[in-house]
Amino acid sequence: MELFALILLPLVFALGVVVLPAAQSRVVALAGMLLTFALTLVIAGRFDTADTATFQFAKSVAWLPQLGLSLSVGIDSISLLLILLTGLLGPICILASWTAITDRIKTFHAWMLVLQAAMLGVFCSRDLILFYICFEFTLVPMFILISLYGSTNRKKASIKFFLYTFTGSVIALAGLVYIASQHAAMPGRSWTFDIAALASTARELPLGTQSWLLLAMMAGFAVKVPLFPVHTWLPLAHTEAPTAGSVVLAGVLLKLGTYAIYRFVLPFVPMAVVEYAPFLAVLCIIGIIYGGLICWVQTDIKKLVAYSSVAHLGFCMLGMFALNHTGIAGSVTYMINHGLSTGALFLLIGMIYERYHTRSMKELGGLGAKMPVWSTFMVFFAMASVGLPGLNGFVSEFMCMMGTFQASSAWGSSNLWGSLTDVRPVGVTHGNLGPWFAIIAGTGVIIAAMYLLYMVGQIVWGKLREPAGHDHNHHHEGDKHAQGGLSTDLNAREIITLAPLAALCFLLGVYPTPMLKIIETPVQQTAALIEREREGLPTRPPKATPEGVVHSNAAGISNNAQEARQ
Amino acid sequence: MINPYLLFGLLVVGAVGVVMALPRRGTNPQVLGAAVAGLAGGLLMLFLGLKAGPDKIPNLFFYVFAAVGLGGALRVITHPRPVYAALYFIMTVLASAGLFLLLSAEFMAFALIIVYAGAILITYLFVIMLATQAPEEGQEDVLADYDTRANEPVAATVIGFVLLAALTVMLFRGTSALPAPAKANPDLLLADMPRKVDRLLETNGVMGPKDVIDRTDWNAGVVEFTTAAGAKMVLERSVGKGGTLSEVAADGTRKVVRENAWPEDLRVTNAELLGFNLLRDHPGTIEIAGVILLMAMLGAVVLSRKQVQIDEDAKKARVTQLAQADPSFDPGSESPIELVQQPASSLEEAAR
Amino acid sequence: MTHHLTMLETLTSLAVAAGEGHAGGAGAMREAPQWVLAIALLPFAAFLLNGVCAALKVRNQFPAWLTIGTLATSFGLTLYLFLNYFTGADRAPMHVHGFEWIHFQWGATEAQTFISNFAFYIDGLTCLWILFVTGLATLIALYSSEYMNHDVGLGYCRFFAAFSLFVFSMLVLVMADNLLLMFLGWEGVGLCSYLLIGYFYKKPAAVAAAKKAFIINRIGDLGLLMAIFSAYGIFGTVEYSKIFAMVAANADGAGNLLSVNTWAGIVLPLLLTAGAFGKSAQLFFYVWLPDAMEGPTPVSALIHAATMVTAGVFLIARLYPVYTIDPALTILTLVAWCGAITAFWAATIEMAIFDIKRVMGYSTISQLGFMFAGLGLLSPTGAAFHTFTHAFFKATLFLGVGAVMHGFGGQLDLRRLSGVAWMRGFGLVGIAMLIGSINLSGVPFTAGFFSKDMILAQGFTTPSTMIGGAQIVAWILLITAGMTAYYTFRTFFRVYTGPKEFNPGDDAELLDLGRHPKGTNLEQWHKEHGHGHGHGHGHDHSHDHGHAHDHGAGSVADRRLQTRIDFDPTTEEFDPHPPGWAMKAAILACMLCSILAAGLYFMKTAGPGAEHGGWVGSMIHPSSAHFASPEFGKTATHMGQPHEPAAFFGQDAHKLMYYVSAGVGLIGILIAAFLHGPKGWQGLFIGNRVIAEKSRADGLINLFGPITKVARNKWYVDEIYDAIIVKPLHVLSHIFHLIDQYIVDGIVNLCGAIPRWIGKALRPTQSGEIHGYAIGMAGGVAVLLVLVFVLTS
Amino acid sequence: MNMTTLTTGFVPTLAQAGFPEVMSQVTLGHYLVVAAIMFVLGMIGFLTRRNLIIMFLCTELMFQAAGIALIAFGRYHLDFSGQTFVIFVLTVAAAEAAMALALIVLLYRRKESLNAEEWKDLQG
Repeated sequence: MELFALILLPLVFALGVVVLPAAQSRVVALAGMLLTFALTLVIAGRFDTADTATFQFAKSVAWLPQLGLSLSVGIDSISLLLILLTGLLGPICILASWTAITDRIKTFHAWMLVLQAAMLGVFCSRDLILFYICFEFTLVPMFILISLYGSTNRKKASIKFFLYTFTGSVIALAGLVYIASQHAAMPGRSWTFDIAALASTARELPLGTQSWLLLAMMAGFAVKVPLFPVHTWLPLAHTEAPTAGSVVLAGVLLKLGTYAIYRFVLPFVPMAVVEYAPFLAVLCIIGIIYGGLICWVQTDIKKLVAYSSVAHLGFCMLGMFALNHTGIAGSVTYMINHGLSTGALFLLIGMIYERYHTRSMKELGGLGAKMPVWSTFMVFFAMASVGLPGLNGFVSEFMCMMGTFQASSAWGSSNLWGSLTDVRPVGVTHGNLGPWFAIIAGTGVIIAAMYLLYMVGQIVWGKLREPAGHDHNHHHEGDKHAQGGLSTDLNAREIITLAPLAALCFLLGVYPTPMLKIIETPVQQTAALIEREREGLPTRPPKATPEGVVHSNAAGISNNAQEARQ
Repeated sequence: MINPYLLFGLLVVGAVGVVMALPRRGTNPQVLGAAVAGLAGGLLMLFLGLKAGPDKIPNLFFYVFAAVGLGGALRVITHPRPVYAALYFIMTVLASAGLFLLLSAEFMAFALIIVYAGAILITYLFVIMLATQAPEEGQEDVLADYDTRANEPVAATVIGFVLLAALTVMLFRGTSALPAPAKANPDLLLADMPRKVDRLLETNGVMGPKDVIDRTDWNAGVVEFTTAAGAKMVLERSVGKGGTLSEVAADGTRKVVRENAWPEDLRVTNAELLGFNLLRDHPGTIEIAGVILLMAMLGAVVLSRKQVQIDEDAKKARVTQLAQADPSFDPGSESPIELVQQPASSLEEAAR
Repeated sequence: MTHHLTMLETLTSLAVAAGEGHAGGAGAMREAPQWVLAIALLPFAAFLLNGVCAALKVRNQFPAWLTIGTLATSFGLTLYLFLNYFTGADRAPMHVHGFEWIHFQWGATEAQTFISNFAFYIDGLTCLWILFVTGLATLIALYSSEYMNHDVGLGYCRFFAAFSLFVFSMLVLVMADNLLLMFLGWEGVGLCSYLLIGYFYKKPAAVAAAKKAFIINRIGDLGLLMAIFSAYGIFGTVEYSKIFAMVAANADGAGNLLSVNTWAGIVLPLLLTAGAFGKSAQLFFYVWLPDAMEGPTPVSALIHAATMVTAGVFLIARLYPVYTIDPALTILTLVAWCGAITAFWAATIEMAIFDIKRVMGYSTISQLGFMFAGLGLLSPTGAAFHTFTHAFFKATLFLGVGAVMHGFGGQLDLRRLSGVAWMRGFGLVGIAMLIGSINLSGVPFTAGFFSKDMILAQGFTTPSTMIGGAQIVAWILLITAGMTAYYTFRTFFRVYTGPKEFNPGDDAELLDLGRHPKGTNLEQWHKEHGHGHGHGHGHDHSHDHGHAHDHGAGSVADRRLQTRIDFDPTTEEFDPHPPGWAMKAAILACMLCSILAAGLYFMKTAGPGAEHGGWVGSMIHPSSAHFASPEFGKTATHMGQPHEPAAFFGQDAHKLMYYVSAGVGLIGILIAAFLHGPKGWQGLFIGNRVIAEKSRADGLINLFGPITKVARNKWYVDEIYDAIIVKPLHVLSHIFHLIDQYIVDGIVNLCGAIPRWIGKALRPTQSGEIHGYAIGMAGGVAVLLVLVFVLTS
Repeated sequence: MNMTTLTTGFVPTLAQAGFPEVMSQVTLGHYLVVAAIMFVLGMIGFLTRRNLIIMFLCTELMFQAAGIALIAFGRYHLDFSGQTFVIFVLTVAAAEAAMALALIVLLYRRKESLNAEEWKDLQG
């Protein structure tokens, strides 16, 4: 029940925003977001940490029983973490837009709350269709946020964002529904969209089918992540979105893709993933290097950070496709950590944009002297993003890369480990990646330092550069009015928006063990599941038709026969 | 039914005739076209009739009504003047009503004449008159350009006749495969009309006003009733011509009281059958029809009340026209409001 | 923890059973008291408090004193630790557990865990390092409190915050009990180095240098990270004690023989070496260190001379057992050669350049080369000893140079200064420089002499069968020692002796020496920095109290600029600004330490290993740096064992080397005196320089022609990197950007455009003419019907 | 009044009052052919004529044709639902006439023309 309440609470407040006068929208929305966050904290507090792999707070309400649809919710520890992240970013987004959004306030806040509800719904749902509805419904608020509140090129960005991600997810839906239909075709089973039930069905499918399903699902989820060749909507959408939109986009919406891959791709089509992991990993690595290098030549700060997301999510996915515990756990923590640090970077850029109305590093620079507090935060979050040990980014990046490094079946063989080593070394797992993947991906770490320090060097260090018409000598008096009374450096509200993120970045960097422990069991189960499938893989082709499918065919024939008799 | 090549040939000829009959500028072989089309149609009917054989050939009136109806239809689509087209349409409607009569649909026939020919077509005529520029004094009545030229006559006719060919071929094929209709006894419906039965029996003097019907069996055509005096009577259609009325004694023996006693009207009419079908079997239809009519009425009221701003082009044209007609006309003095016509209240009435 | 300990015990017993000649490293561990954590955590507390000061906008010297106090406490604790635990006979490593940092279990079995605690592993090697790190940090913090005076209330808090954070990171680096925590410190010092080099963030050169340092370090760090992964892959752990135990047992975590495992024997140490070279500016990684001289001088002294750059040396010494897995010692040979080549390479550059601070920078690179060569030549004790002595004398030199910069408005060109030691208030500086210089040159009986000698002698004694070409390496080092003596005293004779002459104003000539940062426009550079800032150290010199050029308006930086532009050395008088008490105290302390360090060579302590290497030997011997694997131990009898006197021209190399290296050093000094020394006794009666600018060496420059110019420009390595790596990468990035915009996104847009084109093609059908639609519809129906007709007949 | 004569011979009689006799398939075919021709003529008219009113007349023509076909089928099957449907068609035709004619008047007032092509701007 708590989870239904969690999904409904923002919606109720959205209604409140709509009903109440516009002057109160901000307060109502903030209250809604804070209450939602409080509820997530309550849920986290009541979460049984001894049993993290089971879906807790599970609740299922029949919806359309004929079609096997139900409103089924439940969270394991991974969902819990993402719910917490979503809950945290909610109030931050509202606070960040406190002065930035001045017209159509109602619309903005109402849609923000709806977006919050949809995102929470994604992480809570245990029913495929409920998941998909929430997954897709995030597009609508985001589309509106970008197209109404974005900057100059917003129309194109919003349409591209919508169509691109929507097209992909429709293909993914087709794949998922195909699994459901296969499930329904099996003897003794009826239509259901329960994720766990479908997962076991999908695993029984032959490799060829699984490969197609992998392709279909990746078409939807990889766009959302975004993985290398399908990432181009992201920089555009990020650049044009309002600050809050960017924060949510980077913080949570991209995680919908990674979460979906964790939730669907890995347990549904493990054989195909094992088979195509190197290919997917290569895409990730291309994303890391290519995205990073593109960042390096950007002049638009926001675009730079947006492309950095492509590179970072490449690491995240690389860990996922390492298909061992280290990699997957790294990937899960990466979701959280990237949300915190990149979200904060977008907040910082938004603060600058609100003051200077430019995002160009050619016009803007050397703010270190003028805005020391802002600059401190900027350097801090840039370092978190670079993956400096002691801050959160490092833990996940390290684990993703180590997972990749470990994941090599070749490590037991002579070509890598020395001619006489016959027992597999202790620290490696089965897998098709390995050191070379890790090393090449590791150059991304250097590139990350290059572009983030380039950015910091441009806008924080150096001589003060401000846009033309922004005469800094007369700035204080003249701009007070023009910028809604924003102070030169950050004000208390802005510091409050950043401080929790900074604190978490630091805390999760210094003491990540609780987070790692809480996700351990579910991730271990996923990794073990894939390991089982991997062992079954070489002997798979002879029994390419699993028994379940055979049965279903037989049943189909007998049904036809019965019909013929009648 | 008839040879398909013959059919297609006739259709081609008919199509040529229709193309010729459609209005166009310059040489206008309308009459010739109509003749060709009529010839083709006539031949088609002839061949059909010949093929049908004497026992299955339709009533003679069928040919009359078909010829009038189709001729009218051809004229509707070819006559350049809307008024004439509407009048020809009335002709078609009347002919259709005739066909309905032949098909034992008397109610529909007269309803068609009343509703279509009486109401709808009159509305058409009103509108045609409203929407046509009256010729100025001393001027020749000039047809509007769009009425004198058919739009893509060849393409439309070809498409139409291809469609016709497909339709006819398919219907020939389809009708022969139709299942034979099962004839039900319509008199069963009399069970639902006890008062009609009472009335008819009383007016025909079979039953007295105080007599009470005990049992009816419309399948067999039996009515049993007890007279006010207490005698048991039986009216049987099945026995003897026109039915017999007998008195039943206590021991069951019957004595014929009256021959030819079954009233001529004691049966179900087509209109009654239609009524039952409509109101008992398809009550939703009439509801929906009612709603549609209501909406149409509202729509017509709303639409015709709408203030219409005349187009800039039309306004200019009107102003120049007025200025030409009246040299003292000052374009500035006349308020454009006057150019906005008032709602035509007549339309609403016409719609009803 | 109990679980880990039992595992450790198992492994240790395994090691003991298998190992013979196992000298140390994986012996029994001692549990250290919890207060040891405070040694590292106190500087972190200072960092946080400095942050609070910055937030509260403290406008006095409080942050400095806070830092000094904390660091002094930390040093005191270190000293206490040393005296209590590392003076007796038991030198087993100590362990103290802080908290669990990164813990996860990645498989079903118990062994499939990853454990990286915030825990310290302290052996003699660590103790040696933390002693000089905390000690020097305290002294240099004291020095900085005065040196950074001009920024009180501006960047003062920031400076000391970064300074404290640096000390914390450095301590974590050396004290960590596992590779990953060490990596935290490793990256942490990189960050602080970045922040401190870029301290004068308004100066593009400083920002560029900071960025360069960080990025080049990151390249090495990638190697280190991969090394951590490899180590985990091989050993199933990143904790030193377990790794050492396994190496001692010559078995990896799964029980495979280690010595035949190429990945463990070659790749792992190679990756480690990459990390070490990056941080210690060796070989082709060196380019960041000279540029790092853009930072404030105390930073250069602490980070870029004494501590951070020795992290690479520490890394190799710490993981020495891993280097000895390979029986052929391939990677150690590589280290030796690379160290020697770097030492020589840097020395050639030093002899050509005129910037005294950069001379010190290159000399650091060169001396680090010596240390690496020492490690490679199987003398970790020598390397550690040299690190230790170098820390003090190089700090002394840097602090001296800093005092000169401080006093002479940032003047660093040795052709613009002369006789500084004779100026009022600079006497101590002159002495300190002399002490530092004789140490660096290896004048007999100085600390530098003994430590360098240890490495050189080892070079001649190490058999070529173990380290290929060890003797050639030693010869290169010997030549380099001579060159070192020359360039050190070249600076000394030019700047500190001779006629008193100074020229605080710079002209643009120095700019031609390639001192401007890469990628900046020279014109703009001139414009932005004026004459006074041309050489890139404009900010260092310029606190203005005591100067007559205070214009009293604008920010400090503006004032500074005014001062420099308005100053005309020919018409105006310039007062050299002698160092104050704090700077003097720090210089004095460093100087004394570098003198006293010589005594350590003769100090005999209770521990083993003191016979060779004195006190340092006794510290190193029981540590991991002196580890010998069983395979290795059979052949390497010289490690910690009395070895056969190796022949050097038929003599005992150790004994003879005292004389040879002393001779080489003295020859170097005499050449310097001849070429650069002033007339009279100050130039040892062979020099003839009378003014600052001219000396006999000028003729030599002409003699060597382009070689000096090329050497002065650092052999154009920066330019080569720029041309073969940076530029192409930049071009590639632009190409990628274009590809992204026009091809990757283009395909997407094409997919979007195709429906649009189809729509455009179909648009005429939607003309709005009702007849068109009607014909289309009717035609469609007709076609369908015909189709049905055809299909069904 | 003889019901059999209607279908068996070429007898010129109109309809009868009583319940109809069974009709042959061939006779049904005749009616359907007439309906088809009328429908197609109406369609051709709709496609070729530009006058809005005539176009609407043509749609009415098509309604007529549909009505004939429906009633013929009803007659054949001896089922009165066909007629019921024609009543419905009639209703729709009336409603359509009311709406459409009102619209035509509106349109005419705007453009002073009944030409359908004048309104191609309505494509949106």
